Amino acid sequence: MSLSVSLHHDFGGFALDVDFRAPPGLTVLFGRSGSGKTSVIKAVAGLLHPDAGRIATADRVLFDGVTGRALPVHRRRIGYIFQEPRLFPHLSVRRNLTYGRRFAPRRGDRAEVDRVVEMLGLGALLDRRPGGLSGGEQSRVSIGRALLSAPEILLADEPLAALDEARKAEILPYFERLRDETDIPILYVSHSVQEVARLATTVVAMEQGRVTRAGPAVEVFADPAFSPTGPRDAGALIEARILTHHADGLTEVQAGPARLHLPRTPGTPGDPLRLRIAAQDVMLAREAPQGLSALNILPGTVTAIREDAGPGVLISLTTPAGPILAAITRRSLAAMGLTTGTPCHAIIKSVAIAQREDPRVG
Amino acid sequence: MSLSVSLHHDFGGFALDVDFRAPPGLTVLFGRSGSGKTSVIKAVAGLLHPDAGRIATADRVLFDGVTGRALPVHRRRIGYIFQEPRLFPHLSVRRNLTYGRRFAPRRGDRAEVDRVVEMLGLGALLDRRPGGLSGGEQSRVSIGRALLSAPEILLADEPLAALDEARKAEILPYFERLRDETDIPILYVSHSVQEVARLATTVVAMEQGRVTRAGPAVEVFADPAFSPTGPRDAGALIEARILTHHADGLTEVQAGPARLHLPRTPGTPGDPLRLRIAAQDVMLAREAPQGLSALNILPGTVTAIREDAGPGVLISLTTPAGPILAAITRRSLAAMGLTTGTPCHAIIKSVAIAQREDPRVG
Amino acid sequence: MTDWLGPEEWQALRLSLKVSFWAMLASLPLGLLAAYALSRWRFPGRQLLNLLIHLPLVLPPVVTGYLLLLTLGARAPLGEFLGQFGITFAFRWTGAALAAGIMGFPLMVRAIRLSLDAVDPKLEEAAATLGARPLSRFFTVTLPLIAPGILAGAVLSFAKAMGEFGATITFVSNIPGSTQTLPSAIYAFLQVPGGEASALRLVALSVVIAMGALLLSELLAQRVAKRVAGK
Amino acid sequence: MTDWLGPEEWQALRLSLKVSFWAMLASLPLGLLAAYALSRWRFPGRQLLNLLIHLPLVLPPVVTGYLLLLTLGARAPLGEFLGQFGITFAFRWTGAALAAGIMGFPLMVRAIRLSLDAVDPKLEEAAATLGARPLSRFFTVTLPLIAPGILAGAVLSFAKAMGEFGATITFVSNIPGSTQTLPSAIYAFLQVPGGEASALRLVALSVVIAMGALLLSELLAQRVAKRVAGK
Amino acid sequence: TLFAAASLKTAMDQLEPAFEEATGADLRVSLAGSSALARQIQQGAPADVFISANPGWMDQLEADGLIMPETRRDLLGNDIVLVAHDPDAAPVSLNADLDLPALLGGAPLAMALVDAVPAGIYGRTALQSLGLWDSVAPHVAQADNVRAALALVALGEAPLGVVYATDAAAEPDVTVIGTFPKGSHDPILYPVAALADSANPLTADLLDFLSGPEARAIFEGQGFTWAAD
Ligand SMILES: Nc1ncnc2c1ncn2[C@@H]1O[C@H](COP(=O)(O)OP(=O)(O)OP(=O)(O)O)[C@@H](O)[C@H]1O
Ligand SMILES: Nc1ncnc2c1ncn2[C@@H]1O[C@H](COP(=O)(O)OP(=O)(O)OP(=O)(O)O)[C@@H](O)[C@H]1O
Ligand SMILES: [Mg+2]
Ligand SMILES: [Mg+2]
Repeated sequence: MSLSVSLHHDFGGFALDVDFRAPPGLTVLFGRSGSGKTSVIKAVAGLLHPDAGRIATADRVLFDGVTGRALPVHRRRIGYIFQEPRLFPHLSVRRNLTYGRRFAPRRGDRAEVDRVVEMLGLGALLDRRPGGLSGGEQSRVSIGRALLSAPEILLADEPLAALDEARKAEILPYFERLRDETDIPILYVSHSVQEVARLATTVVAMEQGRVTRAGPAVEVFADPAFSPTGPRDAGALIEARILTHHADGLTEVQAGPARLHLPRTPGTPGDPLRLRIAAQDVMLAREAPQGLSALNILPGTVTAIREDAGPGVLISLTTPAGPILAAITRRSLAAMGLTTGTPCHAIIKSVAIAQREDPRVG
Repeated sequence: MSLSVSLHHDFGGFALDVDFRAPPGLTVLFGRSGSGKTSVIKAVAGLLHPDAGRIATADRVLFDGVTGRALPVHRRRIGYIFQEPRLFPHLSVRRNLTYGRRFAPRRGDRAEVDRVVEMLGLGALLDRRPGGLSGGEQSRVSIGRALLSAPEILLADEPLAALDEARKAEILPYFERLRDETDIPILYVSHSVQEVARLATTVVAMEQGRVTRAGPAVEVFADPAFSPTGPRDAGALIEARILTHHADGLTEVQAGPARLHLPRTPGTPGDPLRLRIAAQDVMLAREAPQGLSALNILPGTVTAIREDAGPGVLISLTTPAGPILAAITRRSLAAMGLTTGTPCHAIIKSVAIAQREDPRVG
Repeated sequence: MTDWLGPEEWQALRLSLKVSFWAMLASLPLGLLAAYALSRWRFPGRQLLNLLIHLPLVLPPVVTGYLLLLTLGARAPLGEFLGQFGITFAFRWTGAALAAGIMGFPLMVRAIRLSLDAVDPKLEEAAATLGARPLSRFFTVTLPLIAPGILAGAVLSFAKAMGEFGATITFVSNIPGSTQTLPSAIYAFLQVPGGEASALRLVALSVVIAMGALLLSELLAQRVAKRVAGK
Repeated sequence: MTDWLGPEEWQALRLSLKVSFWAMLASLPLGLLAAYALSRWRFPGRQLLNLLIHLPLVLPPVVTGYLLLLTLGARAPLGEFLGQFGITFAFRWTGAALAAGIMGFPLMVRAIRLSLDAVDPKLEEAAATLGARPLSRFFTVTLPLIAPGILAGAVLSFAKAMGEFGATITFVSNIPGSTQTLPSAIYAFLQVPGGEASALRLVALSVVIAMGALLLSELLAQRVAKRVAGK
Repeated sequence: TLFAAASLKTAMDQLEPAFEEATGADLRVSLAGSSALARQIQQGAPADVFISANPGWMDQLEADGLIMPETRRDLLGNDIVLVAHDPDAAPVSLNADLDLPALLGGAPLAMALVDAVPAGIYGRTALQSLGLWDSVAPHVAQADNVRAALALVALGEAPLGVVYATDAAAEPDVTVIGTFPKGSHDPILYPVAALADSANPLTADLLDFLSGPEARAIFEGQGFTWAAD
């Protein structure tokens, strides 16, 4: 289901003025500290009453600035993972987790609770109270609490910021599954390019209370002009499909007519898969190189060269697998004599492709 | 100044049992959520009274479990950046920031306040109260508050977790300067490998309340057995020295007898520099490759091969620049026929080296 | 014990306990409501309500008792009206409880209100996002969090009721067995020369009872605090 | 106004204001200390102190006044002892203030203590890590955060003092100009036939004053709350 | 300073300016319950003259040596009466045949505290000596003082009450339906005395003034009887 958000609010000193559509899937709100991400989410949740605007899903109007009607928070059926944990201090972890269940119209099965507890590694903490939990433990409980309330809209405000990489890698697939297997619109705030690349269906970039860029993640990421946190985080997204799992632990995928190797990735042949190829991880060569440890070498043609202030340049290439970006130095650009239209080879280490945080990979 | 921490504490259900020395510089506490990092820091701060142990710097005993003497918190002269912001709700941002100054024996100059405010981008918020600040704004104020209290020990518990990359990049150099230019022991908790690699003088890895590994960062990172969050985060640290800044934006550095190129890095020729070369970013070739966009190719010899469960293997190499790690696939290992003692070339994209989060780089 | 206390005193003690207990219990829901209204709602007449609640504190108890007599006495319009439904206060222990409850009401409301004001609204917000209706929110989040204030309010109200006598005796008089409470008995003893010793005995008794109530409430409050602190 | 009130009543009003004001003001530091001790320190005799503070609530006011008379009267050892230092309470307005202060003390301590209990100890910890000594911590962090409780305590104490008379009249009698407060005057009026109208006038007066104090405290509390909420 | 029972307030309000006019002195009158005043005197109150509504307290003070016994005299007298709320209530004769419970019709009889407050004690003694007490005792609502008892009758909460004649006379909403015979109870007396500690030169003047004709007129105006008669 899609969610459309249009709102204007004046905080006195800070004005929020956004208008975007979050199509089905997961929409990432991306932007610097203080750019208004949490405020947008609060408005969707009903905790901020905007001066004007309209917030609606396909079948429900949550807020209408014209009529002034606002659905009360508790009837919006949202799951909100707050930026800070906000746990109920007087309830055990278990009762925090299941708090929303009793209000849910369709109450998930008990097995769902066990699954979420398992995924978040909260099994040993169920009878503790939030007071004594570590920071990361608290934020995991808060994730679980929102997920278990059977929401029809999920709002996640930097849910993984306080967690270690291994823990993140255990939780990310859950969000992927939510994105792929349910119809719930998800608004997700994150500062991590990796998280964004991995999860985003749509990216909404914000700056000073305004949307500066919004669109499908694949498009936004293929654009050399979009480098969310400086050019070194540029990278293209490639849609692929699993072909086979090899005995030596590699998974071969089909991306357009091209085939790529990556570390074993869960899924059965035929499953779709999204790969992010960071511009930094791509090397270019005029001739097809030999005897390299890199397994993936794609022929391609330079379509654009973007030079910025720094010593690096961003090269856009078309390859059989799709458009990709490569970040190389000016010096290499000159040495290799690349210009628009030059054919060349993109060398990608297999282990560099793909879903970075997953420890099962690599 | 160095800090030695030895403590035992039983929470009932969770036992903390650590013993490590933090030599001068910055010591990173690294470990999964719930491994006891915050508890260690709290004990140093005096907010947790351990059952037993001893915490002392070269000239002061903070806690002595034998005599039972514990220096009161306010006399420990610490600056503690808490995991959550913990701002004083009734004070303006300005008065939050300067709260510790009046208690400091040597009161920093006013310019110091301005510098910190500037670095943290808090200029526009000084007269606001914490209540209305965004998550990232709050955590920046809390960083500033601790830094401005003129501490003699700095404790930072995931200080940058809530910040965007650009903001992190503005703050990290401040910690570097503290590390390099003052004598203050710094305990720093972080889940980010990049932060750790960039800042750590010493790494203390924790698991379930125990120290599993402690030592100088360079050593720990060169060890293929140390992969803090799974093998894909392995990477070696190389100590280098700036040689020249080239006109095309590259900085040439000397690492042992080898020379490497990296994007413009601040500093004057002769300045020492630490580089992290992620194992993932290293490609291997039996023959010296030609016509590649990669600028840095180091000859080397395989010294060890570590195979784990996954499809990847970690190769340790000696190179003129120092020991480095390369992560390649089993398939490539087989195809290239690498074994201990095999000479080969390590190919490193210049842009992949170095201090990743700094936007001035790249 | 029965030796030490005369039968009338014994009766006064029992009655005092009954009156104080019911005064406290009956005030609780109203006190909660009033505290909630004052703390959370903005409505015209809010300050008037606030003042009204504080009145018994400001007025000499006799005046409060007299006003009660004027409004709820058997001959007063409201009193007669309620009397038709079998609700009478005049010269009944219920009247004593009412007077005591009213005298303790400002104390109870204040205590609860202070606790309410200290509840982090973010937690109620969180409950709302999880689908809890206002009433559920109140019972599952707010109420447990203000438990210390409720306890404090209850014990203040109870203690006040154990000591109240000015309004009570003015409103419902002093009828042994139906409205003679401990404080009235104490007062009576103090009116006659040489009655101090007898008065002291009863004073000691009410002190012991109040101490018990106080200790109990402290104990409960500690438990609640521990739970909330997550220990 | 001066027409409407007789000179004695006018005097009683002034005295009541003085007595209530000083009762409140002098209780404040002690109330703070007692509340802090009860909330934060664990010491033997803690529950005894707690009970002692609550006593005036439980005891009939006459008894409290009598006990004061017995301990601090001109003939009592402690009273004589203090008298040597020029501190006398007996039959002075200071005694009225003392009695009123004591009667309001449990209310004040409770209010402050509830606020204290609600202060997040993490903020005090943060202040400590920043080098603030316990006393600085208290004044820069705790005190501003419990301001609502202090205000509530102060207004309760003031209101109680404006209405108190049982203990006051028993302790310091009812001497116009030195110990006759509004409530005592009201009491006296109520003792004679036809005094109701006069009493009512004084009652209205004290209600108006208490209302003023209440409104003021609410206003201040709102300001404080806004500041803390970060608006 | 004069300590006087609170029930004398109206009289004192008139006496005070009269005395001040006569002597040019400043008289201060503290009005409170006799018990409170007596205790304060025991604790060294700075009073010069005490008028008690209760001879018992004066006896107590005398026993304690706190008054000058030679100055003690009974100043005022009073009667107790049966009052009714109903303005048309027929007068009754107070004797053993009176069926008080029937008159009450199940409603209470308002009195002051029958064991503690003088008016209550006098009333109880009178009813006892008339043989009415046992039948009426269960119906007695005891107020903390006469005024409160009177208020109960005035408001109609109690149809009947036993109060001082002085109070009944001043309350328009009650009707006196009977006066208890003098012999049915101890004489109702308001003793006055100078206090032993009094060093005030005007004390004697005040005592004289209180017994003087001007004071007598004022007291009798309030319905008190002159005890010296
Ligand atoms: N009072 C307590 N009672 C029981 N267990 C406790 C208590 N305090 C802390 N713990 C447990 O001790 C462990 C370590 O907590 P700590 O806060 O030090 O973790 P951490 O390493 O900082 O984790 P994170 O990265 O999530 O912040 C946690 O599992 C926590 O639940
Ligand atoms: N009540 C308020 N009054 C004034 N300014 C406010 C108020 N509430 C929020 N703001 C400002 O609005 C801006 C956006 O806040 P918001 O919490 O939406 O930021 P954010 O994008 O979530 O940032 P972060 O990544 O730091 O959490 C901030 O600069 C904040 O200070
Ligand atoms: Mg935010
Ligand atoms: Mg922690």
